Amino acid sequence: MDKRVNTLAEAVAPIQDGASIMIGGFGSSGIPFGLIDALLEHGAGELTVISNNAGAGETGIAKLLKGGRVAKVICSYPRSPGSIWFEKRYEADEIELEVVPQGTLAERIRAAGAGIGGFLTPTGYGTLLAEGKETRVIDGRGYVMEAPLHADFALLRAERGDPWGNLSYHGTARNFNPVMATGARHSIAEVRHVSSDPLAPESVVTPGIFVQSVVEYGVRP
Amino acid sequence: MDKRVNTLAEAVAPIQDGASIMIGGFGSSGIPFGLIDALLEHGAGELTVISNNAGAGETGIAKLLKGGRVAKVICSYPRSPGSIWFEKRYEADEIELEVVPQGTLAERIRAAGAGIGGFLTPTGYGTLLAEGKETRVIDGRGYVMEAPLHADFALLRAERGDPWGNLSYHGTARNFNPVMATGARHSIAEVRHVSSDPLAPESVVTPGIFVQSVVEYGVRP
Amino acid sequence: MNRLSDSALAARVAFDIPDGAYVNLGIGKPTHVSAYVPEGREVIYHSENGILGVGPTPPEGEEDVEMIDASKRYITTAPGASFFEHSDSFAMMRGGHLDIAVLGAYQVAENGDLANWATLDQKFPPAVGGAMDLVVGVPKIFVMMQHTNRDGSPKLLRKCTYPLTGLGVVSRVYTDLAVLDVTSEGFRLVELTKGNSLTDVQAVTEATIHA
Amino acid sequence: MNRLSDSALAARVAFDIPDGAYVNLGIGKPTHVSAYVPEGREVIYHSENGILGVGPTPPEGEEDVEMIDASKRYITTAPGASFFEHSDSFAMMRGGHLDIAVLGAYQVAENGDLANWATLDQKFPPAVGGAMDLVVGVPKIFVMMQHTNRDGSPKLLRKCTYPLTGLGVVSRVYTDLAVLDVTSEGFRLVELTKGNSLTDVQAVTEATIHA
Repeated sequence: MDKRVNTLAEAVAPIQDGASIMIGGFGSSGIPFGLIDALLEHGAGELTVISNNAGAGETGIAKLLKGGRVAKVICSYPRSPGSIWFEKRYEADEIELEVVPQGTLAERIRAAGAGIGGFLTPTGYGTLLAEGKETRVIDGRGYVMEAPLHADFALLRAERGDPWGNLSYHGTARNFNPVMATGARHSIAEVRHVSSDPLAPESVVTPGIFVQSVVEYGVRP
Repeated sequence: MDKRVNTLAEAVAPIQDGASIMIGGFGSSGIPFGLIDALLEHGAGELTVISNNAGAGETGIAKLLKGGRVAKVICSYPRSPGSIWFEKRYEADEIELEVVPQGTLAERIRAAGAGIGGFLTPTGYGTLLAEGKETRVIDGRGYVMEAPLHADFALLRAERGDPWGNLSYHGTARNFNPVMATGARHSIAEVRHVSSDPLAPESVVTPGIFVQSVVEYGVRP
Repeated sequence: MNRLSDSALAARVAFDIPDGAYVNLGIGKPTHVSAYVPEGREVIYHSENGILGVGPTPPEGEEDVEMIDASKRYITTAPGASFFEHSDSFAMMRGGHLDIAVLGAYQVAENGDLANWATLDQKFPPAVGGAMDLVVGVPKIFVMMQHTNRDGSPKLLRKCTYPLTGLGVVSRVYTDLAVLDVTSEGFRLVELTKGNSLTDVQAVTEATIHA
Repeated sequence: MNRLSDSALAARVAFDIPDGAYVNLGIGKPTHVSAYVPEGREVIYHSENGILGVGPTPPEGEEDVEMIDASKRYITTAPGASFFEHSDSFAMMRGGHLDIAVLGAYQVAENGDLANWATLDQKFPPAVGGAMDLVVGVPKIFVMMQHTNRDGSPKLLRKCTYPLTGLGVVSRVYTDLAVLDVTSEGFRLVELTKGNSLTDVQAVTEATIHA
């Protein structure tokens, strides 16, 4: 089994217009910058981007927003210092925004990956973000019913990978990457070091079954 | 921070009569035999045991059943070759049994640990094990609503541990141990090698926040 | 009638497992399938107790009680293996990530209903294990079993009489007498064990077999 | 009135964090609390982006863009640290495993309602991050803020006017003027910043402060 592909372009080639794409990363950590650049080059548009943030400065998701490739953003925190391209598109009403509490975002993606049809979370109960949602009270505690969040693709960033698609991560760069690998139908990993030998079974964080392709990209930003 | 205790007896001392106890392990792997022996010695009874199996032969959970310490078993697979003590108690109507599909058992424990109030699973829909439970159909697929499963204690078996309570595991001995660590109010880990140095942060499988005490027990059965 | 031996049946199932597949083999007879996968195919075996990449049985004397599969047999790791905990293992199963599961059965109905975890005998306490999770999560459920019970009574039925494991979940049934697909119209014959006639096989099958 | 400086306020909060506590420090002012925890106490800091055991800022030149906290500041690991992914990190938060979270706030109501994620200003797109998860999951929510807005208007209210982050979640409020507990009868005075009178503090507080 060899899930390695040679180029970033080859890795993102299956992504079509209108696709929903999970993109790993939090702050500066664990963002697949190489794959995002390749996606921009590749040209797919009308994308739904699922990520914690909505980009900052002129790199990463901000580049997709600047390039007008994004129709909708699902995230927990679109406003960051320097999230000017998100703000520009949002103010001009050029993109749709769905704000999801961060833990609910992670759990909805996990539910998609785990075959769970919905779950009750106390997060957001009684707030604006629960408006219109099914709620219930159990033992005096309020819960909101949340649905799984699937995607067509996930773009991931990992530290080490092998031909079987197994991945491990560095420091705080795990964040959304492992859970997104499970929630997307086709997960693509940009990996700093790809070995031809398998990773040690105990050290694998994302089992290869969740990863469809692996491409080496040595740059750590 | 030092969660190490010196003896198995000290580790199980907080367990009272009537406690609910998750016990890690699957087949021969990852069973905290030392803690179970200490619990028998300790003397607590009327226990609810939550585990995948209900013991086999004369060791582990079978010992607790033989000793008449168990009021109820919640498990996925009580029948194993040699599960004679479970069968004896069950036939004599001396214990209550709740059978839960294995994945639902793991997920209910995870829900307890993750603050989830309930979840919809396709597992068991339309079967005997869903009788009397809330169900719903979403996009043509049937789901059963399952509740979180909490416990007072968890008895765990790990390979390596440190004073902060961090744990890592060997081979297929993870099984229910990591998830049970999260679902119990007080988790006790029997560990093959306890170091005074911290485990490498990337290698930790169960973060120490889920573990209340760690006791070294070098025997691997 | 001609009956496949257990090993020939395992080989027949193995023949249908493609290169690169992620496969869960149920306890009992299905565990033998891996021995018969044709040369040149790399199949990744999942075991519910937390391993992807189950390798062959270890040499005698090198067994490790903390390296087992769901049947509690000693195993090794195959290249590319990984370990994980139970809630992740069942997320993998329930979430549709595996390709094929091979299971034994007491009964299979023509609508794909499967009964493989409990009989009507109240003497035994119920025990389900991971079967219900597998059947809802894995897209292709292959059943591998004897065509009839020991007393000759049929196991391929219009409707299961034993408690169900899952509803409409079986894709294909491999028996010692024939291979049958479950389709919207019921069982459809894929092939007969060499020398058998459809008439003969139908005679020991309660449900209709469509040619 | 006497007002605590930002550093004195951080030190006051830090004084209440016991040895061995698992603590999440919200972005902004709460991140400074760790610098003031009294000697001899080991506090384990959680950051929502997947680390337990946040250590001090690295020396200049040794920053690693893949070693940051939720405020996106560079960090190191403390002894006993561990890394994990987001769904596990929020399971830890939501599941009640942390002991204390320290958060900033726009408004706190006398029933413990917290508003700290959105104002009524429609100009900005909404952004919630992990605040709603923290407040439902962590047993002790400490709020750390200025007692009033810059224009002198109160932030401790009978009822919040901004969109809520959580209902009845705040345990204690630390301001530059006073420390107040949230009780079933409303705000109860714990202490006044040295030199302040309850009458003066009450005058800039909409909700009643019980002595």
